[in-house]
Amino acid sequence: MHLEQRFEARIDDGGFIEAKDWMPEHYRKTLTRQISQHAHSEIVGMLPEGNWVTRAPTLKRKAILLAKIQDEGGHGLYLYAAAETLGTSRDQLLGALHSGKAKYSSIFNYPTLTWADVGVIGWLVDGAAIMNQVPLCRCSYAPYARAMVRICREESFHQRQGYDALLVMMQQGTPEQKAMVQDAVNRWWWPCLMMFGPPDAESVHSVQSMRWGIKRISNDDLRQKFVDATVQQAEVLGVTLPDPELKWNEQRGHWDFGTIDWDEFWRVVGGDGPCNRERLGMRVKAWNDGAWVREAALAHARKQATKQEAA
Amino acid sequence: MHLEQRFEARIDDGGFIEAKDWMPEHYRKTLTRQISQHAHSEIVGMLPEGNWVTRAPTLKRKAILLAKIQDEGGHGLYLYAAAETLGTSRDQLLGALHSGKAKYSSIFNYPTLTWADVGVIGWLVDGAAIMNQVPLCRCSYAPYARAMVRICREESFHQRQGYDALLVMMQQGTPEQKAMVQDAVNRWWWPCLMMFGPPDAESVHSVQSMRWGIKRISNDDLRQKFVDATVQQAEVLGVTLPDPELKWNEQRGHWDFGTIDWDEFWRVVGGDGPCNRERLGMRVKAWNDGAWVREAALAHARKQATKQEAA
Amino acid sequence: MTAPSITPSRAPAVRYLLRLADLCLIHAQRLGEWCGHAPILEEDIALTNLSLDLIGQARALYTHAGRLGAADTGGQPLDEDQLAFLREERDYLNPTLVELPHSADGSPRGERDFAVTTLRNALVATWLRLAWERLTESSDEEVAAIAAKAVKEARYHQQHSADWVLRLGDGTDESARRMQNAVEQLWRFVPELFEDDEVDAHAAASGLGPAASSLKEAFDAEIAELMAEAQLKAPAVGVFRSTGRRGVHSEHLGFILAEMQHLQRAYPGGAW
Amino acid sequence: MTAPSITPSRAPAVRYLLRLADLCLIHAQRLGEWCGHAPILEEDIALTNLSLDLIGQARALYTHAGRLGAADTGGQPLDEDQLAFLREERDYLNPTLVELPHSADGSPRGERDFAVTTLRNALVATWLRLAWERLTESSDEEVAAIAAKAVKEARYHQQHSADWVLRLGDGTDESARRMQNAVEQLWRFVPELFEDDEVDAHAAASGLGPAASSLKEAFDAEIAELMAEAQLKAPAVGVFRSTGRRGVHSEHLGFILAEMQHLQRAYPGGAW
Repeated sequence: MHLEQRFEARIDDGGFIEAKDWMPEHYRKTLTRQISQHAHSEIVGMLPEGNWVTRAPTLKRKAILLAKIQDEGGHGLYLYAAAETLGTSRDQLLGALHSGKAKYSSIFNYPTLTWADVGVIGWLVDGAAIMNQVPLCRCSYAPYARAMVRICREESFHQRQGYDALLVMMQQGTPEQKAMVQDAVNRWWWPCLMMFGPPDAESVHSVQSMRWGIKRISNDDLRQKFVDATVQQAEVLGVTLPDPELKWNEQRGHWDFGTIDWDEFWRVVGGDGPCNRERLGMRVKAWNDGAWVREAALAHARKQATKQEAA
Repeated sequence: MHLEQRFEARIDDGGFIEAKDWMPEHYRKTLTRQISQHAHSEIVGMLPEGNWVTRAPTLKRKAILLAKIQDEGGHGLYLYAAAETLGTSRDQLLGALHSGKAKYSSIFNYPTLTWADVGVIGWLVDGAAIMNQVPLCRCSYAPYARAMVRICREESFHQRQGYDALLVMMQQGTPEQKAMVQDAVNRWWWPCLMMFGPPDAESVHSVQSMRWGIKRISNDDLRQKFVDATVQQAEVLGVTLPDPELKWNEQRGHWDFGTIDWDEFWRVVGGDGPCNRERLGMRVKAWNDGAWVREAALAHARKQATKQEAA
Repeated sequence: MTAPSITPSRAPAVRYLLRLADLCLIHAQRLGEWCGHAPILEEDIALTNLSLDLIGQARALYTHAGRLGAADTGGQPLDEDQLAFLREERDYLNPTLVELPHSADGSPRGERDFAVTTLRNALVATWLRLAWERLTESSDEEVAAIAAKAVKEARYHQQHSADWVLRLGDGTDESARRMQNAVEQLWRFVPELFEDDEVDAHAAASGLGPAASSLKEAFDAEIAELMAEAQLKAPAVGVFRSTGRRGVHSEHLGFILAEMQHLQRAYPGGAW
Repeated sequence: MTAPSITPSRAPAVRYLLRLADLCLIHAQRLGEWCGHAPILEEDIALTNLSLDLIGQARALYTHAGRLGAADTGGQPLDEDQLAFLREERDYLNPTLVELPHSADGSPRGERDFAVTTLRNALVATWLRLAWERLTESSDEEVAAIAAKAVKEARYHQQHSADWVLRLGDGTDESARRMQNAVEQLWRFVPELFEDDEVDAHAAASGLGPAASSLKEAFDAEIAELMAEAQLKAPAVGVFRSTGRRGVHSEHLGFILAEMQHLQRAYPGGAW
């Protein structure tokens, strides 16, 4: 009880837990699940954007896209490393992803159908991710919190770049380009609102996570914050958010919005979205196709070690 | 000696040899080699044109191209069937192709780099092929001669279609399209002249083949005939044939032309052309990848036969 | 001298014909990828022939859709090539099924798998034969005439591909495994073929052609019979519905179009 | 509002820079195909980083080539995107080596093989590092400045890819087999990297940069050492010479360009 009390006290004081500190098994498990899910999201998230690397319309946009994808890979790295501090190896975590046991953000099960989707992913998907992630910079588990600080900084950069790409198309582009942007917004808006997770009333893990400082703001509050921030950005951009019920509520001081199709959310989370099979299939394929490379790297390292010992 | 005399007499009379007739072993071998080489050329020839099926610029041209490739497959079929009448199976013949033992027309070791190449293949490559093949309609081996009658009819159709495609581009097209046609002619002209084979003085198989009515006109004579016919077509088309030495020789009543780079010819025949590896590699790959299909078809046929016997 | 995209009329009859034409075109385009690479020469010829027939059907439909569209918008009729090559992806209305790659795992750059091709050919040919049969009675005489020719081709396509489904389904263990895998890959894209919307409702009401849903019963019966004979098992159908016929495609179509449209886009004003 | 092709100046200095820029661009384009599919996450990041550096190098070179071209023709300078996206295939001047697919058998739609990618990365990075080193002394100050930055990147690229050649060449039997196969596939496209013509002669004479042939000795020595350490055997070099640097490419480049140029071609006058 002594250890657990000290842990609880530290949490209550708003202090941080380090990897070598004692922690309850459930805290460890919850964090491992959450951090690895986040890491998986970064690397699965490389796929829908990677889909446009060879077709980016200018060299500048191609460079920005490549840099962004590279950053996402980097985020994956930090996050796997943070999860590893909790005692599960990256290979184990990837095994759980590949077997379908672990989840990744369901947003990446939607397809990127036009170049505007790349911009919208920056603006809305990264925007929603930031809303979710900024509070995690104060997460009680220090290695995770530190990773999140760096990640959030880069994500806001990505968001600005995505928004800028859309702004150029909307302000200087052809009618076809403007229609392309609007079409992308229409397809991504609702799935982005789902990114904050189920309504608070149905959110399973929330109470304990709040208590432990792993989660600091509720799903619905984050979602509202996102809507409030986005409405104005959409106006500046000149696109219509595809929700006829969207309107300012003077009394609440917030934007009201329509009902989210939670059936769709659960369906896509459950594996029956437009691209679930493709995304997971691609990751598994990359892993399997790369097995010989990883084996060779190991074998080579072993040979080198043997040579050095002999010398 | 009796059989051989009767065979020789039939040839001398300009008569035909049928599959069931006696024939000298060397005649059989020479024909098998020639017919199978011709069959291989048809199926390898599907590749450079197949390269443009997904990119044909209009639906009409796509349909014409598909029909042409289908015809080439058909020619392959008749020719393998004709070769089989001489006692070698299609699988054996393909085995020789895949192992690199058998040859196919070296012209298909050049790449099709633009859409104009497809037209030029019709006009020049099929044009040269027809020059080579028309005399074979009177070949002493009847099954081959019959196949050639049908093939030549279709080939002249292809040639007209290729020429027509170029004519449209040259007469109604943009400057870029005209440049594309001229570029394709520049690249294909010399390899087409090589299609008639080495100069008569160096042609190994010619004498015996002439004697047997397998070959009826010499390489150099065919080549001259081709040049004479093509010069005027090029003029109508508005393209320049890439040979500064090309000029009318009043005395000979023929067009003189420059020296062919026979080093290049032998290099490409020998396997060191731009696409030799790719073409043969593709055929071998298609064959290997398709092994499970052919095995399944056989297995299914066996099952059906067993069922019918049991019934 | 420009080749920006054209936007076809959104009249229901035009959309109905474009759905059919786009199905034929994109299916043909995928089949064209096999040119010269089939497992046996006879099949190289057959796949090319299928592709050729489908292109012919698409051409007739585009030409007619272009005329109907002009009657709707009052402009010049769009010709077959403008419709085939100069639309944006969003305006292609083929079902998602025909744009999928031939690979065994659905990956866009994977190796072609003849099992996937074969099963899709059988599914599409069965659907098309049923559709063409009904279209021979279209209230639009031009459509009825196109269907009268096409239905004969579709019958052959169906027969040919069903024969292959049987051979491969009931061939070797390897071929059976590949065919069952193809079923798993493609099955979730089949329901879209029978999803009605206002375009179907309009076609059914006007007598232009059958609503998609009205082909389902016959299709299910024929395919069930074929699958049983080929010893293939149909997976359960989930809730997912692909949406190509409404212009929202998979990530694959963009690559198909980039390749297919390249010359028309790169040589504006060209004559071919 | 039109996007027909542009034709760059044919001045030797412009062609010299375009050869280099196109090498960087097409190499980067092929590397981009790996995005999200690498054998390990670190390598996903590294390949993306390589691609990114190469795009940066290409951009600087195109911009400068566009200005030199304008000085030659007297027109407006072509910008980096016009040069990168709006030329016909014939006007791309990259060596054929960088446009080859990643597949183990050289087939255009085959599966990517990391061995092929790795070996090519090492070959190209070695060549580029040698070229950039010499270009830091270019008589054209702008080129010298581009090279000064690029040479550092190229050093890292060479080191990184050489490390992988070693690991895979001297790893398992399987990896050694794949690497040796990659050598067989790529080797015949290497000689082109050292073939001089009038463009090289002009660059050497004017001090713009080294003639291709002048890089051969150092390249051969470094690659021979790497191959020996990785236990790979160099095949005999035949007479065949690829000709991409003269604008006559393999059948692969057309597909790369169709994909790469699609948006620029399909949305003429677009702002991105």
